[in-house]
Amino acid sequence: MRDLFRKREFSLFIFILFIVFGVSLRTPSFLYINNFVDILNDTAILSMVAIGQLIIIVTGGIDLSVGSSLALSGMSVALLNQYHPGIPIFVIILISIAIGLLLGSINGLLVSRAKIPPIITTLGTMSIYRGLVFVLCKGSWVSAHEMTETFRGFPRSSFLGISSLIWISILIVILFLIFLNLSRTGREIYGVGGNKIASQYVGINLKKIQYIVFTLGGGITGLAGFLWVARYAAAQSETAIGFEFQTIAACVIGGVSIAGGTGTIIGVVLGSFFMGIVYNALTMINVSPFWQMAIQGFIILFAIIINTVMDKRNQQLMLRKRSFNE
Amino acid sequence: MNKENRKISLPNIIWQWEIILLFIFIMVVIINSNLSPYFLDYTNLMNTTFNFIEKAIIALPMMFVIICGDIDISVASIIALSSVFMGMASQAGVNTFGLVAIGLFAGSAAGFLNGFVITKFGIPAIAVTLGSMSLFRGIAYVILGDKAFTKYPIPFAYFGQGYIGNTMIPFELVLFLMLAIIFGIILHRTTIGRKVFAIGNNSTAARFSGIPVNRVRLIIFTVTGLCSGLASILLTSRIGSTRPNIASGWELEIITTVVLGGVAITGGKGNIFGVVISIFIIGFLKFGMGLINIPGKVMTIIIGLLLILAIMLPQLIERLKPKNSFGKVKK
Amino acid sequence: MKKQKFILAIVLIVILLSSVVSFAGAQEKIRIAMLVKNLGNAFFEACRDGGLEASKELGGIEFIFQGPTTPTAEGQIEIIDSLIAQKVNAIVISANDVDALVPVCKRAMQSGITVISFDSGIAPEGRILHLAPSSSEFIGRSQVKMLANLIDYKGEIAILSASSQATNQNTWIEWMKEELKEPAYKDMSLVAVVYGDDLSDKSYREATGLFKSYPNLRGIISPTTVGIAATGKALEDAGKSGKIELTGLGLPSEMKQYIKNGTCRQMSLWNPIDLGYSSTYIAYKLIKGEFQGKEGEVMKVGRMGEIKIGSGNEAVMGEPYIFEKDNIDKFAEIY
Amino acid sequence: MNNCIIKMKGIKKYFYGVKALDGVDFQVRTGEVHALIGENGAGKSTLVKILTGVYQPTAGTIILNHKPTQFPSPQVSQKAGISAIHQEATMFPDLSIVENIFMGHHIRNKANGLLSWREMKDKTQILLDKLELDIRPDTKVRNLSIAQRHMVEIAKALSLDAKIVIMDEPTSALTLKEVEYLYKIIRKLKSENKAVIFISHKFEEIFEIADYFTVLRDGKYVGEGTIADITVDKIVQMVIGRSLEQMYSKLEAEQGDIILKVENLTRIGVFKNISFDLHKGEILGFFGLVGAGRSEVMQTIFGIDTKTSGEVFINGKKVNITNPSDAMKHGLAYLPEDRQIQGAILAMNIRENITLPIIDRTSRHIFLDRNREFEITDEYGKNIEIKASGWEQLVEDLSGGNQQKVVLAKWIATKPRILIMDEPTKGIDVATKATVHNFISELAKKGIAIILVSSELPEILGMSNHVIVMHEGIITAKFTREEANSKKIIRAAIGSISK
Repeated sequence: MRDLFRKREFSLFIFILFIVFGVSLRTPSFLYINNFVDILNDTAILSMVAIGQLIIIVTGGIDLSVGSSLALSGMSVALLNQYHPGIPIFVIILISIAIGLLLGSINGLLVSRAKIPPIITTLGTMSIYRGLVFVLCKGSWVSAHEMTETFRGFPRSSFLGISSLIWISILIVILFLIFLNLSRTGREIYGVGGNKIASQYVGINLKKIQYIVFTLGGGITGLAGFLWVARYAAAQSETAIGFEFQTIAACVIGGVSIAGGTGTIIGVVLGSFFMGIVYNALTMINVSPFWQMAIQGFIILFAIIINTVMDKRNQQLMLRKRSFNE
Repeated sequence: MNKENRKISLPNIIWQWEIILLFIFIMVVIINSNLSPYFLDYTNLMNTTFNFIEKAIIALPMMFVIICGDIDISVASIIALSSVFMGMASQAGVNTFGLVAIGLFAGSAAGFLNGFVITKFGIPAIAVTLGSMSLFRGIAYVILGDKAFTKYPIPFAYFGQGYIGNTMIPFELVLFLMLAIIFGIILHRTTIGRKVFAIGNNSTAARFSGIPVNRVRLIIFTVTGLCSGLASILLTSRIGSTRPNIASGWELEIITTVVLGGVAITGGKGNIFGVVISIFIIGFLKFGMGLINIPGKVMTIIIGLLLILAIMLPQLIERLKPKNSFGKVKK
Repeated sequence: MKKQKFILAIVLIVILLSSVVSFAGAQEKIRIAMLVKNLGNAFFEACRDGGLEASKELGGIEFIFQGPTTPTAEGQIEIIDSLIAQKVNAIVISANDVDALVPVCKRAMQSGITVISFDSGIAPEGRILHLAPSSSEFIGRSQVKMLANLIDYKGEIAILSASSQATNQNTWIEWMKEELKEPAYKDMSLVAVVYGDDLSDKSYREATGLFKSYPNLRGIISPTTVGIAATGKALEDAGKSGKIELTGLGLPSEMKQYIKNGTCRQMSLWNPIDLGYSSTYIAYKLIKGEFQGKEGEVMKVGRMGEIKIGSGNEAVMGEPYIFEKDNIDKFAEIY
Repeated sequence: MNNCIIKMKGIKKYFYGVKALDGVDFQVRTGEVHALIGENGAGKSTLVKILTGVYQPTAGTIILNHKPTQFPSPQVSQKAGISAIHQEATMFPDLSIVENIFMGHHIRNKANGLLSWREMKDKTQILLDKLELDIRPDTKVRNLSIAQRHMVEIAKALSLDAKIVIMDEPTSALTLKEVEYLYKIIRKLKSENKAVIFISHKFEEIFEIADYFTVLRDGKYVGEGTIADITVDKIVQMVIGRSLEQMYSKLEAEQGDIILKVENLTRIGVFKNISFDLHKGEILGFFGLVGAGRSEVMQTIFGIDTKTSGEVFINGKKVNITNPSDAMKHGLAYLPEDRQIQGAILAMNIRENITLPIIDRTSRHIFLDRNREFEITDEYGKNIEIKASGWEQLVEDLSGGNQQKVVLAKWIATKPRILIMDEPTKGIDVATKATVHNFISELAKKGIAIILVSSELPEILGMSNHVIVMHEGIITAKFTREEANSKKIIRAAIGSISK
């Protein structure tokens, strides 16, 4: 039990409850179940892509290209839908995942084979993919009436009263919980991030792991691309611009160490949820729109500092405990 | 390969990298002048420097930041923040001299805040500046809202629009070249530079050797803020107005420039010549592409490709070299 | 060896790109550059089509279409610099900043380039004339009138704009507020102005925030295409179609869906093709010296008929067109 | 020899032209505990890394079960039944013990292919019980003591169920009790007809547990034989190529006044109540097992870590040292334990390394003065006999011994009055070791006060005027040179002397 309290996830959870409580004092409607469903809908895509970002950051990498690859795969399937409305929705979904996997694997190859540091690789592909979106759509948009009803309606179509958007994100969370905790490759991802030399000694293939995380991350991003354009019923060349920073922020708030080796799915999901609540709360309690960005920045900084300070305190406590045992 | 050859290997690599960059630069000039008759025109070339010198001025301290093994993605937001403070002061009737002081001070203060949080709490720079990126620009939005500051004293316009005497050489360009010389001397010829390289290569050993690692990093972040403030003065002066969204997206362009200049993102390696050449490569490349009216979004593809290809190039060369029989012992 | 390959690669890339670029051509023609707020914006794509139409009609024009990657003044300045260097004959700009472009446009005019602004203007010192799609006052006031009709002059309303920095939007909002002061609107109150930054997701979120924070909200005005479409989608998703009325300025092609299903019963916009056509036409005639660009002058602008230059060298093209269920199909085909 | 499980012939390994191994032959039989003996830097660890697939040999053949084999990766080696406890920390600090033990070969549920944590946890529990370690299997390794970490490493090797188990200095951080358990485990492995390669430079251990030995020196094969047929003296001869007496050339130095006085220095959770005096010209030895807290004490004195309480006096004056540059101002110098991480900056050249701590003094104002740097490097580098092609050579291209000399020269160049040396001869070859020892003696003779932290008993005994022994953060014994002997020191180091 005491371990539970010491966990970052737990303190983040408490922090979230605190904010929810504070906001609901001012705006009781914040507590309505509908509002939470909306927040879930809003954070579904963020938490999915943040999980992709998580597995990359855990290996000590970073992916700045998620916003661009999301836009590229989203634009591709939107155009596909516009010109071939007959293609069934599940094929569209598969294609969006496939495009994402392709874009991710390009990153993965550049990082693992060409040995370009992840931050540079994805800085480059970020511009390349974003530019390709523009080339692909020739500057024009795909808008609501150019999409088929099933395409547009997919994220909202509900099953057991919950939208498929949320279902998909739950599915991704579960799949990746299993992958990260119950598969060898999943654990090796943590191994690589924790200690590269040690993981070499136990025979983990670093290149393979790097390739896998970027590719998988790309796959999620690709799927998110479809969900994004379908949900907002618009594919534009500016789609998801700056989204990479949001996913990184969700990870950092969720307690993922930017240096690699640590970070949990639950933490990231909470981190995304936290961002969603902050966004939602800021609009609900009528904070001036001009304050939003400053408050977000402040909260990110605050969360990071608290995380670090708590971590250091825990380590001190651990040391103290050990010295008393003697 | 024997020891004798490896002796000068590091300068060798840098030398090679500069050769590559210089070569790319020449290619850019040749191709551009073939594609457009307007490229090789003294006035045009001078005037186009206005468009990248402000970024270049931040690229100089950014080079120090990255050599130290850190990164600062809040620089563009610092530009917005300083510009807003200058705008406020200008509305209140502060003169040109005062505005410059305020711009520099606001930039340094923001940079100091970054450095302070990074060194005090030991948080990776990328995480801190990710937060401060929103915070600084956010403050600019808070102050400005949907307004813009447009009233600046007339002499203030000189910084971003003026030329040196009757020549067509922009004041900005001269200022940048002077700063490049100063930063180059600091990096390669002074104890500060030596310390920066030591920190970037191995911050633990540097600390054990009595180098005040955190103080040096704090100073570098503050100087980065200072230079962002300076860039803000030039930009504000050049466009004569302040909006909270100015310079958006510059942080990544600046980092791209520095990395293309051969500064290792993992720290410890870099050279002023590489960065200066890289600044002009990207600047002239964009200008040349602009002359044949390639859309900006297509330019980003080319710059992205250039970045990746250029970074891959030394490895490709390495791979083509006959394999020596020695393994690697690197940790 | 490797270096040679590298040169080859660069050369190939450049060749590839120059084939993408269709504008590079003969030098004898009159070159008119249209510079828009940013690339990848459907509204400006339609303006480009108008510009191309005018170029074809007038003949002997090389039409250049350019815009920065992000809607900022410094991005536009960079492009203007390269246009000056290319010695184009005219620049037609929709500006991201009224004042910031003045110095560089002055320089352009000094080097003999005809500079006019359209859609979103530059301050008078920086251009010969400005072609407004419609008078800002008229746009602002008519928006409020349109919404008031939809909600019977009663209830809370909100505005969802583009970015807080968009100058033309801000002017319209000022006029909307002005109009709301009239006694006819005593039962209406403007509760919020929010900004979607012309991003679908942010506009969508802001719109949803509006419904939640103001349960009694009756109407939303969104004077920007991305914003109005995202609000339409948000209303549809929240099941608020018909409960909250939506109006504003939007491209018919983007809004067809929401106008057809009644989420947005009425909205208006001027014809961006006409706007692009007229501004290109005027630029050409100014170069040829057939128009003087003087206050009070009446210009004969091709198929658009006569346009008069008003005070401050501002010309107004016409009134915005109102789109409804009945006519949306026709226009959605065009722009 | 039909039960020969692995045979290595003519193994060579060069690192950038430095010969780490030069034609080594090595063979191990099943059911045998084979001691691989040699000084630090003799090539033992390199040989182990070739066996485990971490390094590829430059030349030579490996024959496994009478078939020529190659180990291109650690995985191949593991699959072939070789597991190893490496000397360096090869742990994942943020992961649990279970995870550390099973990383790379997690157990999967046969039915669904997913990891079976329960089975792994159970197995870990069994392993921990076997080693009598009272820790929960899901404890993070970060929270373990050094000795516990080593035990986990051993558990990890055992979990692999390997045919050949390599133990590279497994006992360096263990207490006597834990060492006994280790012996038990080794005997059990032997009875299961497995081969154990046991690397140690503690002869008493070798004679206790090993059956057979192979000696390496300077990367070369020296000889092999059965333990029963050899004496300690003979092995020592083989290992060092000369007799023990020659090794330590302690010059008697005049001992002066107290220069450094430490009183009740405490850093919570790390060490407490450390008090000692250091005289001019004295060599004060600090002995203890890995993780006893010696380096931490020194780093606190040098201002790298902050103390919780206690006082430090230099020349009778109380000083407050909060960072290394303060410490240097008071005439302190600290040669750290980890040469490659804390000591040298590998990617910089010799000149830049040696002048780094005194860079502000060699420069003219803030401008670097390369000539002066060169002069200083030349002076100190030649003095300590650094072998390099020039002062512009990168430190990473030097041999371990020469790297250490660079670090030593760097600190001597600060002209310290008090020199703290943390494992100054760790991992360097015999010849260099002797140079370093001579050098230390000479420094002491010049009146410099020296603290020598070492885990090598002969070094401590051979060099020190006084010996302080630490165990788990406290001083357990202090001896004069005359009182000190290996038995007393070891007993204090494993904590059997009460405070």
